Amino acid sequence: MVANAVLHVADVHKNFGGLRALSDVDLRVDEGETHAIIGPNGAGKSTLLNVCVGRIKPDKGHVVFDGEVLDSHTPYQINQLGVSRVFQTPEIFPDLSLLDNVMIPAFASRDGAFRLRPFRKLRLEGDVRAEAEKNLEDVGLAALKDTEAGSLSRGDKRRLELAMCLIQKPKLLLLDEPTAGMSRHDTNRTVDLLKTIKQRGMTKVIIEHDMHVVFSLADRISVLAQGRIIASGKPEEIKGNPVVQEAYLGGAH
Amino acid sequence: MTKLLDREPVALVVFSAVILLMPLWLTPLGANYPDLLQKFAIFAIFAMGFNILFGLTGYLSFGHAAFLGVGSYAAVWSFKLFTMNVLPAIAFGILFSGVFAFLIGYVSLRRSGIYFSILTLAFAQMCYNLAYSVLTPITNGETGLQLTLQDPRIIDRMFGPAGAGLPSTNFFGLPMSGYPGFYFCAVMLIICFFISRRIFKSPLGLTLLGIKSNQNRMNYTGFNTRPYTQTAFVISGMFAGLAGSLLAVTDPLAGAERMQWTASGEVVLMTILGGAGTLIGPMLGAWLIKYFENIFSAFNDATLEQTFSFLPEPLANAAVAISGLFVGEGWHLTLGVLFMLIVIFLPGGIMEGWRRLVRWIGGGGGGKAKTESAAVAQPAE
Amino acid sequence: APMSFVRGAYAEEFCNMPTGSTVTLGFNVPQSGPYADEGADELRAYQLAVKHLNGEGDGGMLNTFSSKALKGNGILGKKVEYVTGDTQTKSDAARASAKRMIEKDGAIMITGGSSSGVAVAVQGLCQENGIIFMAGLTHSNDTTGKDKKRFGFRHFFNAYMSGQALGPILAEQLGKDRTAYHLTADYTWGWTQEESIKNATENLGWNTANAVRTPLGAGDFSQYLTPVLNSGADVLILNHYGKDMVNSLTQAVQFGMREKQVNGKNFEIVVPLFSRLMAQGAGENIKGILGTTNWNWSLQDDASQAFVKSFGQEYGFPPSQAAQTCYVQTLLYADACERAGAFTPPQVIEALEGFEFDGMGNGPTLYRAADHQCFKDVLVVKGNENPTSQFDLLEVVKIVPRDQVTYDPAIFGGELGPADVKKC
Amino acid sequence: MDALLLQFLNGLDKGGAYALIALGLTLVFGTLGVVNFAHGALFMLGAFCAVTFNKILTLEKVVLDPEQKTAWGTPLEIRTPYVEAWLGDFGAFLLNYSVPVSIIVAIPVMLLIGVVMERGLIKYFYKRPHADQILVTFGLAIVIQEIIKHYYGANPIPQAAPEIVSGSADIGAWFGLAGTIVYPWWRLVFFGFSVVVIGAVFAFLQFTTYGMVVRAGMRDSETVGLLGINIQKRFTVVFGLAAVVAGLAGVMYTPILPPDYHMGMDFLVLSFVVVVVGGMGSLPGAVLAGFMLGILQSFASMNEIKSIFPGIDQIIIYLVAVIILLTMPRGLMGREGVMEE
Amino acid sequence: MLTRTDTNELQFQGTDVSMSETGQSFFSVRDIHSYYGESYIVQGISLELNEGEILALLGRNGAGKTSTMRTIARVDDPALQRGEIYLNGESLHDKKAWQAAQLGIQLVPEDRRIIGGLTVEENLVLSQVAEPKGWELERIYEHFPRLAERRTQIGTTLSGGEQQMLAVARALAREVKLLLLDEPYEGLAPVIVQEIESIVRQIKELGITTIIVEQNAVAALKLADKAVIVDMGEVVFSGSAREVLDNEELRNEYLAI
Ligand SMILES: Nc1ncnc2c1ncn2[C@@H]1O[C@H](COP(=O)(O)OP(=O)(O)OP(=O)(O)O)[C@@H](O)[C@H]1O
Ligand SMILES: Nc1ncnc2c1ncn2[C@@H]1O[C@H](COP(=O)(O)OP(=O)(O)OP(=O)(O)O)[C@@H](O)[C@H]1O
Ligand SMILES: [Mg+2]
Ligand SMILES: [Mg+2]
Repeated sequence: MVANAVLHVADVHKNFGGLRALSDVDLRVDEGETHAIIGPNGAGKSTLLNVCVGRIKPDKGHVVFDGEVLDSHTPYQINQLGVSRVFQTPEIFPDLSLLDNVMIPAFASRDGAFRLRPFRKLRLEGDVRAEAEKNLEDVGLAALKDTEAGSLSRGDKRRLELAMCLIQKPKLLLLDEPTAGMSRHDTNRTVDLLKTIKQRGMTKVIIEHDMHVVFSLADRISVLAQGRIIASGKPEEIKGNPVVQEAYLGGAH
Repeated sequence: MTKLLDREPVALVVFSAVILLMPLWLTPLGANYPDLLQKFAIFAIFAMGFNILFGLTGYLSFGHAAFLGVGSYAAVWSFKLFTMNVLPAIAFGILFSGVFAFLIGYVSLRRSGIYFSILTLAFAQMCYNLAYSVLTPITNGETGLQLTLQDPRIIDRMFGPAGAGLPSTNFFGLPMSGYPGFYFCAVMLIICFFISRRIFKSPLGLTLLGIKSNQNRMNYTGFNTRPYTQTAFVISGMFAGLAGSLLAVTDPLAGAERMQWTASGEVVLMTILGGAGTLIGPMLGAWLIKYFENIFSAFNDATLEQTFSFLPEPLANAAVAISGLFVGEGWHLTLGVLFMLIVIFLPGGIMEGWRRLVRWIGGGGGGKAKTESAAVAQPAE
Repeated sequence: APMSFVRGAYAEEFCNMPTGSTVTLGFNVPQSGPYADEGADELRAYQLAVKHLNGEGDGGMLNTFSSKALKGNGILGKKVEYVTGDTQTKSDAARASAKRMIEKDGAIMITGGSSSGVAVAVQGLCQENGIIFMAGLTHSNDTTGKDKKRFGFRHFFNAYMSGQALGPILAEQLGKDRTAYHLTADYTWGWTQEESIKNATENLGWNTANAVRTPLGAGDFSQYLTPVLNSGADVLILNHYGKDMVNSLTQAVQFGMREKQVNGKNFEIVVPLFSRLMAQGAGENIKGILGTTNWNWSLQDDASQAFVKSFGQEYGFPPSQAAQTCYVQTLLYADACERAGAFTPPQVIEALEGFEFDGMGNGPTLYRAADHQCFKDVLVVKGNENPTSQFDLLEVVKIVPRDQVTYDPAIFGGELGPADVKKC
Repeated sequence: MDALLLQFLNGLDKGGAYALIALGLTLVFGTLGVVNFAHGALFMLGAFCAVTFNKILTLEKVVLDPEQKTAWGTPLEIRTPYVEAWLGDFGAFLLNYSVPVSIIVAIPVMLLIGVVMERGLIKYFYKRPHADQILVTFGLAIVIQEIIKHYYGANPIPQAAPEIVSGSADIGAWFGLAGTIVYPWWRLVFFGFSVVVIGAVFAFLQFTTYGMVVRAGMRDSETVGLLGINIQKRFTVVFGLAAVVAGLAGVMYTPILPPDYHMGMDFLVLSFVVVVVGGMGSLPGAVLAGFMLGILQSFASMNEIKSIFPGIDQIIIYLVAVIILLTMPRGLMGREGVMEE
Repeated sequence: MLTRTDTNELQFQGTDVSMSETGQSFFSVRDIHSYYGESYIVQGISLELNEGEILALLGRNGAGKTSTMRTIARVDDPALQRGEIYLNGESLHDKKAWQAAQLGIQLVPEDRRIIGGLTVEENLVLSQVAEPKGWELERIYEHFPRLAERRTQIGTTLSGGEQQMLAVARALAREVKLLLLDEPYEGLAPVIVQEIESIVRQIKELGITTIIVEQNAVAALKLADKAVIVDMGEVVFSGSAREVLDNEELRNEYLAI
């Protein structure tokens, strides 16, 4: 099991001022697995992802990805190792067309962090374009490919960001509430899409408050509360866990 | 027609034709004399280069004139030390400004936004102040670096003794003043246009646009943005260096004012005026400003009286009095008013005006977009 | 082929040879920037000169000029026309403007300018194009020294002459036992002036406490002025011009330097180069301050009177020294053409080189052939303590005769270069 | 030692000027987010309020004296200022105090100019890119300058400080060291004035909710509007305030620097440097940077230092700016996220 | 939690007028059309609401829900070109956002719009700058203890859910007549969703009229009295919430539930 852990968050601590955002977090994500992280608001879920992509340096502990310890890696290096992330508030290129939005990440994964070919014609990048179009198709935005991304509605921005991550074919995909603000219809589509990706063997960590999504996708679930992992296990185990019920799901579910 | 111009060879041919025929179509505007034509070409290069940085990455450098100055000084030194041939001068100009841009960019690009602007401004102002005074042995200070009869000119001396007067800059014997000088600059402009067009339409260009749009996303998308911005900075510095050395080629004198913040500000204004981020907008902006500077400032009461002489006496007097405020020593006023009008009514600069015109004509059903300026303005998109 | 090539196809003997019934002169003056007022005055003088040359108006100095070649029918019978341009007091802009006049407007002579940097830059350009340049206001030794040019002539005096003229008067009025402190604008003109004044005063026995360079356009000079107070110097010499001079003088007075006593002597301030417009900017503070100037409208000789009269009648106020210089330069050029009987530059140059004349307001004057510097009397002036009008700002203390300021051209080096005919 | 003290005083004085000019700029630039290239023009307009006020006071009754002639033959004009003719001693008093008194004139005038400028032009540019703001305000600055040039010429126009403060104060004497530290009264007045104005602006913006609302409005004017606040009005007030501060700086500076139409541009770059070194969006930062750069510039101009580093006084401000911006990412006290894109 | 009646609530009930003199509903939107620049987004939407009612505004992504809400709140973008809006007899279509807010409209925007650089408390104080004020800060902190803990933290560094609470709290800090909630549950953990649901119920009890946009249509419909479904900027259904819950066809077609 240790051998095929793609992501290993080892004993990570993070304080913001006096606030303990993460304490003693230890998390393993196995190859091909879809690992869901749930927990109340402010539990530290996004912070955990921030630590994984190098946005925040942990005060203590390490993140190990694919055997490499990500201590001094910058965000772009981590991405180049094969980690892509969908943010909680969509991070897209608002002034560019949808197609350009998706082509840019494709260049990053094809050409590396820096490669200078100033005279290559964009028009000759037919294969990248085709792939970008296909990815837009997958998330259902093909019809809008020439519009400016900034004018999309919020749900559409999220789907665009997903497409931007998927085109990179990352080894590990980190999703911070990918279906928040999406209509039920689109949520279902997104879930289907994520399922197909899973079949391709992509490892995913997903933060989600929508329990439909969580239970239909997750192989394992970890529950984070006040910066600690309070439970971890198969979906059925989590569902039945009274502590989780109390801290997170509330009486109704 | 627009589709057609998207094709590279077509765009280049049209662009070249427009540039090379400038002496012809600028005649009615009174701007068809070599010096102004040269300035048109040179400042178009300067603005085009600036646009590669500002238009693509959004980094607003307020010290670009430093590279213009460095290019000029390098070129004049090449004339003084080696040869009056312009090729080495240009090479030195580009090289030195490239090195300068690399160093200044390396430091300044650690910051973004206004902090970056002020860093570049500070570097340029230091260059200017030092060039004006302390560095006089290298720059000849206020007067500007000039050729003298005592210059060594090693390479030229190997081929023959110095003449009585100052030699002129030449391209393998062809003197680079007057129209030949313009055509030389024009060819450089066409090459720069080609390079700039290629960059705009390359993955590099798209990447730079991504940096402008959301640098954060670029980092999490796996791009190391610094080398990209650094590249854009150096390229645009080299364009500026080329422009600077061409200034020296057409007129071998390099003054320190070329590095002052006002000169840096001018290229910013040119670019915004024409339309930042468009291929040829900055060039149009450069033309407009240079045109006003050179033509409007030259009007005086006598010329105005001539112009309005067809009017009855009192009317003519009034016309002279009013228009006199805007020309001659008032040309700055005209420029200021123009800046305001354009930015208020055409956000996005002259190119925006062009787009509106096209849309209006297209929408009006006429479809006759073949105005004279059509050829000038079109290749950008 | 572009139409403009056609012009070159005429069998032109030299650049911009006048072929019609008119001849065009180029007046290149600062219309924007700090010297715009000076430029405006220069332009007024030029326009007046053109009038007089064309036989309009009262003729001004045409009547007093010792050479009687000019007849008031233009130059060589061709009516004088002119074009104007803005130097912006920047070498680049000045050269661009001059080039426009040469390339587009067909100007056969360029004149004007209000700073040495511009003068040297435009002079170099004119040399390359074979166009005669009659410098406007330029005071640096370099203009007719190390940067002198065959096609350039200067009627204005220079820093060296200021030093030579001012030195003895300073010794006379302030005593020989003085310690001077220089504040110098940090560029070529400032340096040459500092050097000239320093040499002149040290030769008379003065000490120099310090010579400090100040950046151009410093605005507030307080940080350079306070050290003066404790340096033991009893004279402050301001080698500044224009706005810098107005500011540094105003501030020096504010620091109480006029009332100070050092070594038992009254502390004094000296401004080697004065102009009336500057005096206006400095207001009250200029009163009693010594300096030199090229010309002042209060001079009583016939020529000056005649010029003041025609200028005053035309514009309602007296001319500045810049105006007088520019007016004279235009007449001198026209006269040289008449005497040479041609516009051909080498011949005009020949007519100007070594030309001796009088009746232009500064007494007998020589255009020295060796460096194209003009030699004439230099005025030592003082800020007027009791002005009778808003223009009466300078009081002539002494007219220093020309012999006293003449020097050996060799000391500043430079080469004039050839006087060959050029086509353009 | 005295020399150092004097330089320190110079630095304070200069710093006061820099801080005062930067203060208005940072209100508009750091708070409202408008890159205002016309700020220098506002400073200049302030100075010209003093000039105009003085001009009005010295309006002269012109009587032609046909007996006497000028050098060019027209009758001599005999001029007497109206105020003195009408008001006698009080007129003379007014004339003497014209610079400080013109503050009273300058405040409403500058406020009006500021408000008109904001209502008529700037308000349309809050949401536009900085580049557009630069272009429009630069254009405006040129227009203002040219208008002033047209009416007042390009030559500096001297303004005298009131006689009572025209001399120098012997500060040393206060500490029993007569004659060692002598400093012009007007410069001390100017320094005191700048401290008072800076203090007043601070009190208004730092310690009241007003300032917080304005800062919030700059970040997100739409949301602030949704909370029922008429943010536009507050922007106008802040802009007017900035214009007044700039104008007052201009008025008070006239006895030190005879004003001309170009003085605004001369200070423009410097004031931007001060604001940015202080850190975007921080009033205390701008003031601190103003004083710091003023003092450093004074010390760098000392002969002892210049002889080691020739020309250091010319570049010290930029050098310090570079060092600070490289060591502190957002200047001295900048706020995160303001103008970093 | 809100069962205690304090003076404030009494006041709300005191001003209870269900119909204005003109005989119109408490809140009505009549045929509004609005544009982002040149794109025509809201294409003739009309709504009617009585005081104290909750309306669920439903529709797919990009249907124009947010645009409708923004038009009602009178922000500049999208620009209202045609149509009328009345609240309690007062016209809103000719008002600016801040005027509308002073008349009692509060929008809780979908992207929360917490103001950067200000602390949590400053964000709340900001909403009480202009009259009329609503809940006191103490009362807000009582209902949102999480915000009380984070009082001095910079608002934008709050977790997503905390920001959502702050956005709702900010609206309650003003006296509200019409509350516009744009996806208030987005990003919230189920427990918090329940919390906010109960707050919305209590708000209803206070007689505050509410329009709620929510992707979780079932949750919204459970609260709502009326429902409107929009698509492509037009109203495709308008009726009671029950009808939508009962009409499977409708749900399938526009809501996919
Ligand atoms: N930069 C920061 N400075 C201070 N506190 C922070 C910072 N970033 C996050 N926090 C705090 O850390 C805690 C964890 O935040 P985080 O964003 O990880 O929560 P989350 O689990 O993603 O919650 P949600 O589901 O609401 O998004 C929160 O209480 C938040 O306020
Ligand atoms: N600023 C804008 N400029 C141009 N078009 C916009 C802008 N904002 C939104 N739109 C367009 O308006 C339409 C409606 O958007 P709106 O945000 O109102 O939808 P919504 O129903 O709220 O969707 P969601 O559920 O995704 O939030 C969309 O097609 C969107 O692309
Ligand atoms: Mg989160
Ligand atoms: Mg929405």
